[in-house]
Amino acid sequence: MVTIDIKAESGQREMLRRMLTIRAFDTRAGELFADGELPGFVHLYIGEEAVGVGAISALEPDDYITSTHRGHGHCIAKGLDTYQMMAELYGKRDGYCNGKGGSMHIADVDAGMLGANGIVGAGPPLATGAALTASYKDEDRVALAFFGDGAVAQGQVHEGINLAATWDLPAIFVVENNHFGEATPVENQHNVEHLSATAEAYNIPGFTVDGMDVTAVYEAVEEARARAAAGDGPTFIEADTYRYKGHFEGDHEPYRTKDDIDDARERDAIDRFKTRLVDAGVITDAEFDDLEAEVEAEIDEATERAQDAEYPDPSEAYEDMFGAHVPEIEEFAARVRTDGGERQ
Amino acid sequence: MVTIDIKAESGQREMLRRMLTIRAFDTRAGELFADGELPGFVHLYIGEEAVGVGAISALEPDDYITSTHRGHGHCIAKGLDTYQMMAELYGKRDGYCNGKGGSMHIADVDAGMLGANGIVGAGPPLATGAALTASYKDEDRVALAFFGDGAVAQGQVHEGINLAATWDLPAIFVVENNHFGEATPVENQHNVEHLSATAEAYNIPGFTVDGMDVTAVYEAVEEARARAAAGDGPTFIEADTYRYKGHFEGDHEPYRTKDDIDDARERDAIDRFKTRLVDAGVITDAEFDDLEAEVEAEIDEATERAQDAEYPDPSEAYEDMFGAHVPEIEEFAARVRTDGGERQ
Amino acid sequence: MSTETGTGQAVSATETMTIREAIREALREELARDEDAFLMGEDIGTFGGVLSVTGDLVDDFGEERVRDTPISEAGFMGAAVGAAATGTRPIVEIMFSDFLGVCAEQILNQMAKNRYMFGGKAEMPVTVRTTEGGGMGAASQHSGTIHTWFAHLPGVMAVTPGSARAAKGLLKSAIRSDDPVFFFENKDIYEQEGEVPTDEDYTIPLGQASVEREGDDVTVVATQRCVGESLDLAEELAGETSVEVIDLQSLYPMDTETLLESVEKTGRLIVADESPLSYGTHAEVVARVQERGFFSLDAPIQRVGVPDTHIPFSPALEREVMPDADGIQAAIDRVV
Amino acid sequence: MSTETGTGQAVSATETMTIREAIREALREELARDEDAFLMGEDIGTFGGVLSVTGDLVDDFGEERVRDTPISEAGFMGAAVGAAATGTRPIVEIMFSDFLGVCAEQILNQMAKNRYMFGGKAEMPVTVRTTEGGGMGAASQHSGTIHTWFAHLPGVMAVTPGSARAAKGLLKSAIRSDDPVFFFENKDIYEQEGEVPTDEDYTIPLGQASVEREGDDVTVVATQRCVGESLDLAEELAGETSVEVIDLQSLYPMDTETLLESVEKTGRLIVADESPLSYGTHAEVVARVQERGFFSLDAPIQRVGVPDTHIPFSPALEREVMPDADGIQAAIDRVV
Ligand SMILES: Cc1ncc(C[n+]2csc(CCOP(=O)(O)OP(=O)(O)O)c2C)c(N)n1
Ligand SMILES: Cc1ncc(C[n+]2csc(CCOP(=O)(O)OP(=O)(O)O)c2C)c(N)n1
Ligand SMILES: [Mg+2]
Ligand SMILES: [Mg+2]
Repeated sequence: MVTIDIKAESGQREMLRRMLTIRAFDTRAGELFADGELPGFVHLYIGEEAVGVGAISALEPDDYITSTHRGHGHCIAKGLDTYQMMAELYGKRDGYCNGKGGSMHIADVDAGMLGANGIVGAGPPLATGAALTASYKDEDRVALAFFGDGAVAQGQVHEGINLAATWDLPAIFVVENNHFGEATPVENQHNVEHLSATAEAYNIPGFTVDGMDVTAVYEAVEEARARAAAGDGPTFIEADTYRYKGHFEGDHEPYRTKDDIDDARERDAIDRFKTRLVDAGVITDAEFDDLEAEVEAEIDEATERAQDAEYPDPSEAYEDMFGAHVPEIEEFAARVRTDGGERQ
Repeated sequence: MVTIDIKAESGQREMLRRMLTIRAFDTRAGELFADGELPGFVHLYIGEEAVGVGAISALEPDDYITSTHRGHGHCIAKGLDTYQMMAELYGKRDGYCNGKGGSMHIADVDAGMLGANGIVGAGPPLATGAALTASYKDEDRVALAFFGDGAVAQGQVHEGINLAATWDLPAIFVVENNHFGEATPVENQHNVEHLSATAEAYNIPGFTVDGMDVTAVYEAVEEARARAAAGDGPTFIEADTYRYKGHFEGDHEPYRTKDDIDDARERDAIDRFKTRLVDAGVITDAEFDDLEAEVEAEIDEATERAQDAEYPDPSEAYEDMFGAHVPEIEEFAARVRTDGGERQ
Repeated sequence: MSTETGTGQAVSATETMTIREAIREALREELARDEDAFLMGEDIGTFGGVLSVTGDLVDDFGEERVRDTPISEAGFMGAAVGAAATGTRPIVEIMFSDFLGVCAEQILNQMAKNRYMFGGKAEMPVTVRTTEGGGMGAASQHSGTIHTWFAHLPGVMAVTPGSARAAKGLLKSAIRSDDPVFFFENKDIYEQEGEVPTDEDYTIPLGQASVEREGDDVTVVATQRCVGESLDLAEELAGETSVEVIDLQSLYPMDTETLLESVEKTGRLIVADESPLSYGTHAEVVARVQERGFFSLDAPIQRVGVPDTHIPFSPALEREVMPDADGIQAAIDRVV
Repeated sequence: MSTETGTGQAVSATETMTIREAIREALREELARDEDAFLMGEDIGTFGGVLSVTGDLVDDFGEERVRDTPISEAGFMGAAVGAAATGTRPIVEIMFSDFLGVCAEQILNQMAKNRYMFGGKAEMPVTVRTTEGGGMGAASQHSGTIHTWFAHLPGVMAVTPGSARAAKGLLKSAIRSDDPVFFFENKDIYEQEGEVPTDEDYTIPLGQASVEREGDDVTVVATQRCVGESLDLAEELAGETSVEVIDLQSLYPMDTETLLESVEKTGRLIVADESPLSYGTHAEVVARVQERGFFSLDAPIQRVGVPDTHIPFSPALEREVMPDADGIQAAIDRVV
């Protein structure tokens, strides 16, 4: 059973809600970062919501995904809890990684979310591995890798796809082509017009879909999943999308104009999906506003709770390196934490 | 000016000679290895002569090539000296690498031969770099990378091609598809029928040519070189070929039958080219026999001289790590070589 | 067949076998024991591995469990990480350790870091087997000893067996471990024979060294091929100098206690390992022993390793740079 | 502006600048000096580098010489090797040192080995710049300190400046060198200011350490950020304990002589460096100093580094594992 049934009106509303949640979460994250509340790097998914939500809704709940440095949207689409996400952004103990990972490393392996990833292009081989588990254990599961247009220039992306194609593994490769790798336009990274041409090198189906149309993404992934589950191997999907905000918060964006962004906003995925649902009578304008307010309230609460939550104890820095006990870590810790467990 | 003009009869004879030299050299190397005369690994090019000779003859003498672990053929096609090659196989000081490299690392950078390479797939990025030098210095030179069908599964091959394609560098990528990567058939390494489909991922011209037809290879590379030199970027050429001997000498070859090899021999590049030249009156059967005898004599002499040549002095092991003086190497050497420069 | 007492574990029957066989038997037993475990690597199936380590395993376990891969180390190392995180137990062969650079990213940033970055919420039961070292005339790109990189990398363990017994006992522990373990074979000693416990539950804990020979005058702690070189030398010197020989076995975690005990007795330490000397494995042994055993030491700790060169091809050069009994002898001479 | 005498080189006028500026000026001067030199990396052109190191260089030298690349570290590291072998002088930026795993193969088997394998018949004038270290909340995949890997790798040199002067002087030497040199910046100290000679021919030889402060009781040899931490601490302890502070500057080759001289005087040594402790940079310093300075040492050499963890994200955790003045103080307390 798919995660969200797009044919059902309730499913459509849920997809809309998830897109709104992503936008609200990342808008808030951007503000908090600008206010100096969040440490480290924050990469926002605003503008690209249709890709994550469209793709993951069409998967089954047990399916695996691998994500990127720009992972909040994938997490929310996969059903992760916004409080635990926000707590992680703050580096609090309640966060998905107990504060050890931060924005770039949110994971929930049990939920099939194999991790945001700070290394461009690292996800596809991991997804191939998850697909290998499914195939090895004969489970009805597929693995979907999200990665950016920039990542297509990474050799390990090719290796991951080639393995999955050669072994007919149940994998799906989704490029989020937002037209930039940091400050570098996709044209300066690749020689092809459509990144879906990559599929030709592996003799697997390759498509370019409108990544700002959640239905188009959904349908492409639904088909790809059926193919994967039937043992017919991977599919390569390029989702044409756009990021509205800088590469990371703080980016001065010398590489594009405000007009470029405004052009993209004309195709805004949330606006279009909302209009479609309103036109179809699935939702009224008022209901949409309520939904937006609900989502906003959820993010308010997540943020407040995250702000109030506890930091991990410094001694927790020495935990989680291994499953087994490793004496050196303890010994080295003792040298710094000389005074009854307190750092000197 | 091309290295060898295939339109001239003298050129045709020279190409034939180089193919014969490769076959004779590698036949001898195989025998010497079997006799326990040569240390290490030896990978023979027998059966694939048309690829190296066809491709390199169509380049200009100043052009660069990168090679593979199966590099003897590329060296001979590039005009390297068979005595210095053989001396290197023996680990003698007169060898191209003064005995430090062996079969897998013969190089002659000044001659544009940037090295055989023990790492599968490492060559293409190097060739891209050589092409970058040509472009940076505005020199009329191109760089050609040879690599195997197995190497196409390596990410760095893709990265090298993508860079060259994106930057329109004067590079040529030649896959020697001999149908195996060690013991693994190409079908178990890739999902495509023709590896030339790889070119689609970079929007560059891609061709599959008969790699056992020296003329076909020559023409494809001649065209590719013209394209590269004109600033139109790289070309991807798959040469369909076959290796007659084991992956390395000593390979028990459980992955194919003698019939498979016999089938390939029917397409033998030397036989076919010879027949063509005889038919065209470029060479007589007797002249061919003379040529073969000459080549055989050259290899005899190279081998004898190599056998008689001196080994490097053990102290030379400490040389050539850096251009600069590095005191630690000297110090560490002194600990072993305590007794007046002799190893204890 | 004989009986012996292994380090820290009482064992009964043993069998004489080579290191190559010991590795293959460990693989065979663990594949039989745990159906989530599988092998992955280049030409390890029908071909049996280029150095013939996996041999006939594919006949017993089939192609799904002894899986030939394309030449895509980054791809299948990453796939191993993804597979391990989702419930299998991959055992990866990297044909030569020099090829670890090709897949270093998946090791460095994924395999080694996932558990920690995810707050402990990921298991990573991967074993990586590979072969190191000179002696085959395989030249610089097929002869390196790179284990220090992985001993230094937080989040992975690294072992370097110097005997058939250690090979079997450590490999079984590595496979059973829920942490990533690198198992560094040495290609020059695959044929070295030794007594190996036949008990299928014989394992050697990760993080344990083994005193292979007792002595009073000087301690030689060695890894891989250098263990045998040291034992031969100790035998030769017997009567003259009494040499204690320790197989370090596990680079990380390291059994510092066993080293300290030995040095307390002998006062002199030699570290013999085939990694290049600068920033090599030796240095960590030196650092730990002087840290905690400073006042036991009667002389500076000596290092025997590769003199910061690559391994050259020519037989005239190769043995020159490889650490051996001569080098260990010279080191002993400097301090005894 | 002032005058000073740099290590080993008489210099005249200086200017106050940050480490970031010192690096940029070194690049600017060397690009101007040698037209075969060019920069290559991700977003180093118009964007000026993610940590703003290359800044406006593209305006002065154009896009051919300050070349933005696709996200293909293996590809462009390999291209740098191929370009260097054929007559150019590439200066590569790897955005974060954690990404070196992605391109480790081209470094390990090509860049580092070509000259040797080819019997000395290849030049390899490549400089690799990258940034290391915690302190930005950038989490485990963007905060690592991996310089020990490259210090250990035969065939490449590695430097780790701890001041603006060292940054400029060493980078210029690195670029001029015909050997591959890794230049490890530390992202936490880009804004640290210092006096830098303005002379365009001011360089610091690779393989030279710098005594940054003289002292009699204990020597602290430090790298990168730990140099400043040590100097601050030394200042604080002045009157109480007299601390000599040495910026190691060059990991390989290493200036063992300067360390030995210092330890001869102080008898006590602390090594402070941000690499993980086990098999870290510290250990090599320990090994060398005890090897040749054993009888000068009055106490075990102490190591201050990362306690074998990755760098965690949370600000509550990150500073806990980063070596700093507190840790150096604790180490001094153990031996003085
Ligand atoms: C291997 C590697 N190289 C470089 C980086 C730095 N980096 C982080 S995000 C990014 C751009 C990625 O572009 P793309 O794949 O298109 O994803 P997007 O940010 O557009 O979502 C880069 C270069 C990295 N994290 N990993
Ligand atoms: C990165 C790497 N992986 C594995 C190997 C071991 N190896 C050497 S040759 C070879 C097969 C290469 O096949 P192919 O590229 O088709 O070249 P061929 O030998 O057929 O000429 C392999 C796997 C290697 N040298 N480098
Ligand atoms: Mg992008
Ligand atoms: Mg092949």
